[in-house]
Parts: sequence; C-alpha cells; structure tokens
Amino acid sequence: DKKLINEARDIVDESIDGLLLAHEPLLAKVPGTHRAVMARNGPRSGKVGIVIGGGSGHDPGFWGYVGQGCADAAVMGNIFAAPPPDPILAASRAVHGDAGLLYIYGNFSGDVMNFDMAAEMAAAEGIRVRQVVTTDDIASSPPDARGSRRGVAGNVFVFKIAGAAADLNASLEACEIVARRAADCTYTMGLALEPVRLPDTRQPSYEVGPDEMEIGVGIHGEPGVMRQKIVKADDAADLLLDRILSEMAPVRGDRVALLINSLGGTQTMELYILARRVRQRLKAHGIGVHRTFVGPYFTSLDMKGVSLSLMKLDDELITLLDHPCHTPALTELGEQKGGK
Amino acid sequence: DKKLINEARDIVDESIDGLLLAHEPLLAKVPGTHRAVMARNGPRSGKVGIVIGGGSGHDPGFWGYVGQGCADAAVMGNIFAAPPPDPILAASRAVHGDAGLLYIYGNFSGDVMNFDMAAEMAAAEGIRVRQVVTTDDIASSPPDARGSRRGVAGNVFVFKIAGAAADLNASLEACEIVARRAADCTYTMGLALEPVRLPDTRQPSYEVGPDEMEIGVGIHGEPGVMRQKIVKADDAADLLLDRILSEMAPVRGDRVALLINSLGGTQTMELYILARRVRQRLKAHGIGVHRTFVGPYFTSLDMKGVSLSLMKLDDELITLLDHPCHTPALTELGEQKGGK
Amino acid sequence: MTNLNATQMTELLRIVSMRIDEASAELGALDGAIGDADHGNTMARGFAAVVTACVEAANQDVKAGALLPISGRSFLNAVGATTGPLYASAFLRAGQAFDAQQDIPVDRLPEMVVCFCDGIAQRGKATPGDKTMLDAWGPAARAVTEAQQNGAGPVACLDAALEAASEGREATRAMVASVGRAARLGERSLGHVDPGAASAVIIIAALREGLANLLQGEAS
Amino acid sequence: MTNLNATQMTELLRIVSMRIDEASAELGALDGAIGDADHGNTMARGFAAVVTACVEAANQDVKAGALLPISGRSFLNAVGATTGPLYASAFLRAGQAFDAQQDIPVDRLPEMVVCFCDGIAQRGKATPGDKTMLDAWGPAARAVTEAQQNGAGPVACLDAALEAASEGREATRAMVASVGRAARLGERSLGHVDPGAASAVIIIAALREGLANLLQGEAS
Ligand SMILES: Nc1ncnc2c1ncn2[C@@H]1O[C@H](COP(=O)(O)OP(=O)(O)O)[C@@H](O)[C@H]1O
Ligand SMILES: Nc1ncnc2c1ncn2[C@@H]1O[C@H](COP(=O)(O)OP(=O)(O)O)[C@@H](O)[C@H]1O
Ligand SMILES: [Mg+2]
Ligand SMILES: [Mg+2]
Ligand SMILES: [Mg+2]
Ligand SMILES: [Mg+2]
Repeated sequence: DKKLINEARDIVDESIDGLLLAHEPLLAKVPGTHRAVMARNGPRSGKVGIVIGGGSGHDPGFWGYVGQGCADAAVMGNIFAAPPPDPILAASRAVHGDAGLLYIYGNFSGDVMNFDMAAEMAAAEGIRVRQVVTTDDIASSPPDARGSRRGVAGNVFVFKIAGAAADLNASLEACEIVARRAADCTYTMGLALEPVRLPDTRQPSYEVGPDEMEIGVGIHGEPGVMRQKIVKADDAADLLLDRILSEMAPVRGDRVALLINSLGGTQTMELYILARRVRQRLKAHGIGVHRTFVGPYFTSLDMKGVSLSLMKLDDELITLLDHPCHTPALTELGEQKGGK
Repeated sequence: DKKLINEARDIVDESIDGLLLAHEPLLAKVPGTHRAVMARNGPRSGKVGIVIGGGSGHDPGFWGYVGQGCADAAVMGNIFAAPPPDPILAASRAVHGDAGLLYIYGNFSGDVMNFDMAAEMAAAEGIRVRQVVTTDDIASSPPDARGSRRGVAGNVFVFKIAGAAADLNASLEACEIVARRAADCTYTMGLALEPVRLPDTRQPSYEVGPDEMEIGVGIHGEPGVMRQKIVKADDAADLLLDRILSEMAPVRGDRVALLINSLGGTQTMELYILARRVRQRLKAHGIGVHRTFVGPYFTSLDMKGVSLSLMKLDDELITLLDHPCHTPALTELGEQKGGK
Repeated sequence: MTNLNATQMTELLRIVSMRIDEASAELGALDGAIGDADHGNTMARGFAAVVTACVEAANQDVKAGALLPISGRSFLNAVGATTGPLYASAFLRAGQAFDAQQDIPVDRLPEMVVCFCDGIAQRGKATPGDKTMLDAWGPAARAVTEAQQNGAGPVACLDAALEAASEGREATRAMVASVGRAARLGERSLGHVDPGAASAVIIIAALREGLANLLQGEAS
Repeated sequence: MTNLNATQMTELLRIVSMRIDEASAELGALDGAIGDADHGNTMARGFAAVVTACVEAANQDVKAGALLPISGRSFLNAVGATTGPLYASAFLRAGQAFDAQQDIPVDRLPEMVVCFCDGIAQRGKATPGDKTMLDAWGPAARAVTEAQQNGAGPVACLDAALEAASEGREATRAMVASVGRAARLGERSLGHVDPGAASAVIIIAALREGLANLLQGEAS
C-alpha cells in the first residue's frame, strides 16, 4: 500500500498547508489554529455563520464545502478523529457575524462531545450556537432509532442547504429548521469492496474475502452490518437503492437529489455505471431527479467503495439547492445554469 | 482487484449512459454514435467548434471538458484506444457552426491516424478542420524531438485556452495559433507507484517492486523511462518539478498555471502534500502561480500515481484561462471569482 | 518517598505513554474490528502530548498536582476524538482531587483510578455493560476503593485495580456495544474486546509499573 | 476447390478471430511490457466485428471479394486505436487486389499477406527495423512472393509466410522501437517482442490453418 507522503504523522497538517495554497482565492486560515479553514467571501455581518467539521480523511470533506453560499468554516481533526474544542472555538470566533452560528456535523460520539464543549465555550463568549447533527446512514440503526444513526455523505446536502439559507439572510432559527429538515429528508447507504487502511499502520481494519463485499459501512472504515458475495454493479445499485426507497417511501412525482459518492478508491467509470442504473430505476418509479452528483464528495481515505444518498425535495429545498455557491468542491452558478 | 461493473466489455458504453444522465443539463448525445458527447450550450453559429477526444479510461477526460467556454464535443474510443473516424465525423457534423473546427488530442499514433482520417472525411463534406496535437509529456522524448512526445494531462490547459478563444469568437486560425502556443508552453511529467490494470484482464501491465516507483509514465499505463526506489512526497515533487523547470527555464517574475493531477488511484491528501511542496519551491524560485488545479483531472483508470503540469503564462493565456466556462469537470465564474 | 514531585509524576506518565505507544498497533487492530482503527494512534498521540506538556511544566517548577489539569488539556487538544473529552475529564477530575499547589502523596496515587472512572462516567454517560472503557475503569475503581479500605499499600491497590480491569476488559467480549462507534454493529460487536477497555488496562498496568519503579529506585 | 466463396472466406476469418481471441491475454501482456496492454483486446474486438459483419454479408449472397472492404470498415469502427486504421488499410488493399464481384481464387489467397503488408506500410509509414507489425508482415510478404515464383501451392506459400513472420517477430526483440507507443521507452523496449508482430504471426498461422482445413474437408 504505497503512498506519496512524508511522515505519516504530518499528513493532515501538510495537506492543509497545500489546500490553503491551492485554494487561496477561496479559503483562508482561521487565526490561532492550523486545523480550521474559513471562506474568504463567506462570513459577513448579520449573516448566520455555518461551521462544519469532523475527523480528517474525508476529502474534500470538510474544507471543500467552505465558500460563498455554503459553509463559512470547516474544522478538521486527526484522521477519523473529531477535532478538539479549541479549533472549533477559533473558527467560531473567526466567522461569527453577530447573527449566531450553526454547527453541522455527523453523529459520532467524539464529534458530539467536542462540538458540545466548543458550543458551551462560545456561549460563554456571547456567541449564540445551534447545532444540527446529521444521521443519514440508514444502515447504522433501525428507523425507530434514527437519532443514533451515523452522519455520512448526505452531509453534503445539508451543508449546501444550510449555507444557502444563511446566504439568503435567514435567521439562526430558520437556518437550523431548514438544515434539520434537509437532514431528515436525506438517506444514505454505503458498501465497501475493501477495508480502509490508515496511513500510519497501512493495515486493513478487517478482512474482506477476495469475492466478498461489506454492506452498510461507515465513512471511517467501520465494518458494515453484513457481508456478502460481491455482485454486479446493477445489483449493487439496486441493493442500496431498494433499502433507501423502502424507508423514504416516495410516491410517483416526488423529486429527489442524488449523490453517487466514491469512498475514495472507486474510479469514476464505476460511479457512472451505478448512476446509470439508479437513474433508470428512479425513472421506472416515476421519481424525478432534480440534480445528480457523481464523484468523490465525501471519502473514507482511499477505501474502495461507494455510497448512495437521496434527499427528498420540496420547493424550498430545491430553491436552496440551486442557490449559487462557490467552494473548492461545489460550484453552483444559479440563474445561468442550463436546464435542469 | 475488485470492481463495481457489469460486464467488462460494456463499461465504456454504460458509463457514457450514466454521465449523459447525470450531466443532462450540460451534455447531450451526439446523433448517430454512442461514443461522443456534445455541449448543450456550447456550439453556436459563427463560433469555431472545438472537438477533443482519445481513448476511454481518462475520466473526467475527455467528456468532462465539454461545455460552454470549453470544448464543444468529446469523442471517446475503447479503453486506451483512439476512437475510429466515424464518431469523430459525427461529432464534427454536430458541433459545426460554419466557422470551422479545431481538433485537439494527444500525440499517439492511433489518435493521429484516426483524427486525420476524420479530418479528411469532414473536409470532403466542406467542413474546415485544423488540428492541434498536444506533446506535453517531457519524459517521453528529448527536447529536440518535442514533436514525438506524448500528450497527457496538460491537455486540460490546452482545451481550456482553445475553448475560451473560440467562445470569444476568434477565427479558426487564431484558435489554432493560441491553442498551439498553450500546448508549447505546457510541460508535464508523471510517476506511478503501481502499474495500471485493464478492467478485462485485471492483470498489471508490468511489475513494480513493493518499494519501487516508475518515473515518466504515460496516461495509458505505459511503463516509464526509469524505475527507482520510492521516495518521500517532497522528493517526488522535486523530482518532477526539477525536470520541468530545467526545460521550461523560467525566470523570476514568470507566471504559471499548475496542475497536480491524480492518475486515478492517488488520494486527495497526497495530492495536496505535493501541492504544498511545489508551491513552496516555485515561491522560492520567484515564480508566480496564477492558478493551482489539484485533483483527478486526467486519469489512467485507477492507477496509483500523479503527474505535474506547468503552463507558462502570458497576458493572453491568463485572460483565456480566466474566461468563464461551465463543464462537468471545470467551472470558471470569470469576473465574480474572488481574488487570484 | 511520601510524595511524587512533578518530575516523578512526569516519569510515571512517560511510562504510560511508552506502554500505550508499544500497544498502539494492537489497539488499532482491536478498534478496526468494531470501530475505525484509530484508537491506538489517538491514545498514543494523546499521551505523547501529555508527556511533552508535563516536561515543560515540570521545568517551570510546578507541583505534581498541577500536572493533572495540564495533562487533561493537552490530551484533549492533541486528539479530540471520543477519547479526548473522556480522558480530559478524567484528568480534570483527578486535578480536583489533588491540590495543584502540592505534590501527590504516594499513598493516594491509586485514587487517580477512581477519579478517572468518575470523570469518564460523567462525561461519557455510559453505563456498565455498554462495552466501553468504563467496563474496565469501573471495576478498577471499585477494586482500589476496596483495597484501600483493607489497608493495602499503593502498589497493592494498583495490583487489585489491574486485575479487576483485566477481568472487565475480558468481559467486554460478551457484550453488545450500545454506545460509541461500535454500537452501529449490533450483534457483530460480540466476541471482540473493546479497544477502550484494552487501553484502560494498559494505563493502569503502566501506572503500577511506574510507581513500583520509583519506589524501588528509592529503596535501592 | 478453386475459389473460396463468401461462406468459406467467413469461415477462414472466423478461425483468425478464434486464434486471436485465444491469444488475447498473451498479446495484452506483451503490449503491457512496452505499451498500454490493450493490443489483445483491440485485435480480438476487431476480428470479432469482422466475423459478425461477414456473416451478415455472406447471408446476403455477396461474393467473397466483397467481404474484404466490409472487413476493413468493421475492424476500424470496432476498435479505432493504431491497429484499426492499419488493418483497415490492409483489408482495403486486399479488396483492391480481388474483384468484389467474384469469389477468391484459392491459389491467390496468399496474396492477402502481400496486400496486408502493403496496406499497413502505406498507412503506418513504418520502416523495417522500427519494431512494429511490419517487421513480421514484411518478411512474410516477401516469402509469399518468392514461394509463388517458385511455383508453391497456396498452403506452402502460407507456410513460408508463417516461417518468415515468426523469424521477423523474434527479430523484434533486438530492436529499439522507433514508431508507435513503445518508441517512448527508448532502450527499455529492447528484449521485448513487439505485440503487433506477434499478432501478425497469429493471423498468418490462422489463415494457413483455415485454408488447410477447407482443402482437407474438400479432399475427404
Ligand atoms: N460514551 C462513552 N463512554 C465511555 N467510553 C466510550 C464512550 N463512547 C466510546 N467510548 C470508548 O471509546 C473507545 C473508542 O475510542 P476511539 O477509537 O479513540 O474513538 P472513536 O470511536 O471516536 O474513534 C471505545 O472502545 C469505547 O471504549
Ligand atoms: N506506424 C506504425 N506502423 C505499423 N505498425 C505500427 C505503427 N505504430 C504502431 N504499430 C504497431 O501497433 C502495435 C500496437 O497496437 P495497439 O496496442 O493495438 O495500439 P496502441 O499502441 O494505439 O495501443 C505495435 O506493437 C506495433 O506493432
Ligand atoms: Mg475515530
Ligand atoms: Mg492503445
Ligand atoms: Mg476509533
Ligand atoms: Mg496498445
């Protein structure tokens, strides 16, 4: 498992150095920490600040969703480890525009504890903070325990919706409500062909047989909920989609946004082969697809695997999804955009 | 080497199906062939049409560079095999706006022969065609034989420049001249940590030892010009950059555009670690970096490896590089863009 | 020796750091089986930061008691994660039990185990049987209290803690995780040792080893 | 039998397709060593398309001579690549040598080798020693011409072609590629057989095998 790195312990810091240089027009360092980036054209007085974050290893999550019309700052921890409160607090101070802050992050015990601590510290400085914890990973708990599910690639939709609402000067309460609704409307399920390897140990987290795949994996290389024989792309797409549809329970005429996400090591051609099947199946169900995102939007280092996310849309969510934004990983032109 | 595909022989066609569905707002099928896509908002009467193409397996090359302000059509062959003349001719007819066509593609014997044949056939129908063959891969021939070098990831710069010139209504001759200049100003060198595996055989093309890397590889899994022990990221960056700089021979104050490209299997963090070093080195040389692109812009299936491309800029090239465009893989906002 | 000064306390934490570091691949593998494989790195980074911070502080002539909150903050800032807040709370709780203006009485050192347990329980709100580090720290804390009541010396108290923690760690095999990352695995977490419980045992063993070294060094 | 009709010619090309298909992994490996590993797939796809097109045409009662340009176009459209234009030119050149309104005289079948050589040379502009398929087709074409002058029958002519092509293929080992993809390897291409030369040998061997089968079938 060869890698182009210097020292394993430096990869997070060095790659943040690199992305600050490469995305200089869009991103700036948050003062007082090396683990947070902020939008050059995002935060402004009177606008709710959107602060997102979590462990590193999810590129372009989280920094790739920072920019005008999306998140104002992203805070990154060590690989697969939530950031501590201090950099979250530093980011909170940096992007605070006197309209309060919304923290958005995935539901993992580490993230909840560290963001909670940061929120308390920010409150002590007079910064109002609300939090939306994403729980889109339907494999990670039964529907009646949605609150304990993981937050995974569906994050991207929630960041986009919340960022648009804030850019349109919605109040903190309104941003929180719509972000929570986006989170509630988003369903994700993933599968992996190979386990992930952390850069320091380069050991697989668990063993998957040469003709097996792992269903229902998380984005930190967590094992899935079951293992089965590897199947063809169309069957893999069906397997994920059927589980999602059975929970989302859409009816003919419903509209969705679609994300076919590489967990890092799955190549583009495979993603589009899956996209083909998912689009064909949704068409057969009479479900309209307003937008299709295909690519490595939220990864698990370079794990071979994919996740499928659907967000059920209504008019408000569509308007916010189409609202212009400009970040390293997501650019929406708004009006100019050709067709649907 | 597990893959999410159906049948190996169908992957090109099925992934084109998928990308046409996913990028419906931007891309349309070229009538009469399944192997070419065209821009919905690109071709227009009186504008030079830009037709690009080559083998498949380079996603998002070539289709990802089709759209307003960039290429008008892309033609894709089998994996690592130039497309035959018929689909090139179909694309030529579809995007021809009575101002002539510019074909741009990498310098490989198959591409040259097939595009040449298509150009002859187009000429027989009264369509004027000029061709620019890219030769940016400095590892593939000595400087005195630049004309026999391969065209690789630097393609992206040439497509962007030519697309902008055409969008600004430059004549066919002017488009050809500026595209050729862009091609002449672009230098690329790549390295691979592992050989590529074709999806049908899933066999490595050649063997690279567990602590070795291959320097000067092409984008079709061609072996490099030498093999050596794998080095740290900073040394790898230096190795590529030094070779490029020694040919480009820039002076203090020169400006460049930079592309740190994944050949498919190298993860984002590694790319940014390389970006960090390259930017630091260029700064030390007093060379200004106008734009830095980092990501899988031109791949070799999912090969573990990277390439580094530099384009030496002048005022005209900068204007064209910054000209707005909107394609699946490249979006430039133009004016709106924050800073440099 | 009746008190541990800052240098001695730092030495003790250095041994913890060393033992955690040695076990880091193994802890990573345990976490890989039911979590995200980072527990070894996280604990190693955390204790390395603790040692660095303590060395610096000890050079500035603070008392041993003051090292506890310093350790908590440096652990937290180096790692974040789940274990950052948990061990930060653990150290901070210990900091409340010992006077920051004083060195740490050798006899009271085993109380650190009790404080750690309380701090972790309070922050993480896990209950026994949830398959967490608390299933090691809980029995260890009770063992210390009992041993102290029976008049055991500090090394003997830590021996008792170690034995109880080891049993607790083994007991996690038979538990289905219900908090933390492994909870999403459901029944699939059965049969695996909880990584946090495993690292808890290593910490206790290293404290015992460090204390015994210090006492022996003094005796000879 | 004095002429090959369209069905027999199709049968001959089917044997070529079969033999190329069997060798496709091996051809891919040869190409992997100095090129991009696709030569096996490309040739297999090309000849599969040729057979499909010929079957269809033969069902519509065309003469064998007409299959040659049809084969060229279908090969080209199925594969593109470097070999597409080269083998398209090869087939088209053969189409010029034989009358599209007629079946193919058995005695003249070996001339296909000469035509292939000419078509490939004209389109690819390689010279002998460039380490290409021409280093097999060239000697094979000369061997056919010589054998014909010596009055050899068609199978004997193809035997001669096969021997010459095989020698030519082996000779490519000692060549440094100077056109095509492998040219970028410089000295590193030394010691490797050129994949295009290897597939040329397989085509000639299959033509010989197919012709011998047809003649034998007739004799028995
Ligand atoms: N609420 C909790 N209370 C106590 N311990 C917990 C709790 N949640 C998780 N843990 C412990 O944390 C360990 C995992 O730590 P670590 O791998 O560092 O964090 P993460 O799960 O965030 O990657 C688990 O093995 C478990 O012992
Ligand atoms: N100009 C040429 N003339 C004749 N044969 C050539 C020429 N260029 C390349 N070849 C042959 O083509 C072969 C490679 O074919 P193939 O792998 O199908 O195409 P590509 O190199 O485009 O991938 C080489 O082994 C060589 O024999
Ligand atoms: Mg973790
Ligand atoms: Mg090829
Ligand atoms: Mg963990
Ligand atoms: Mg080839």
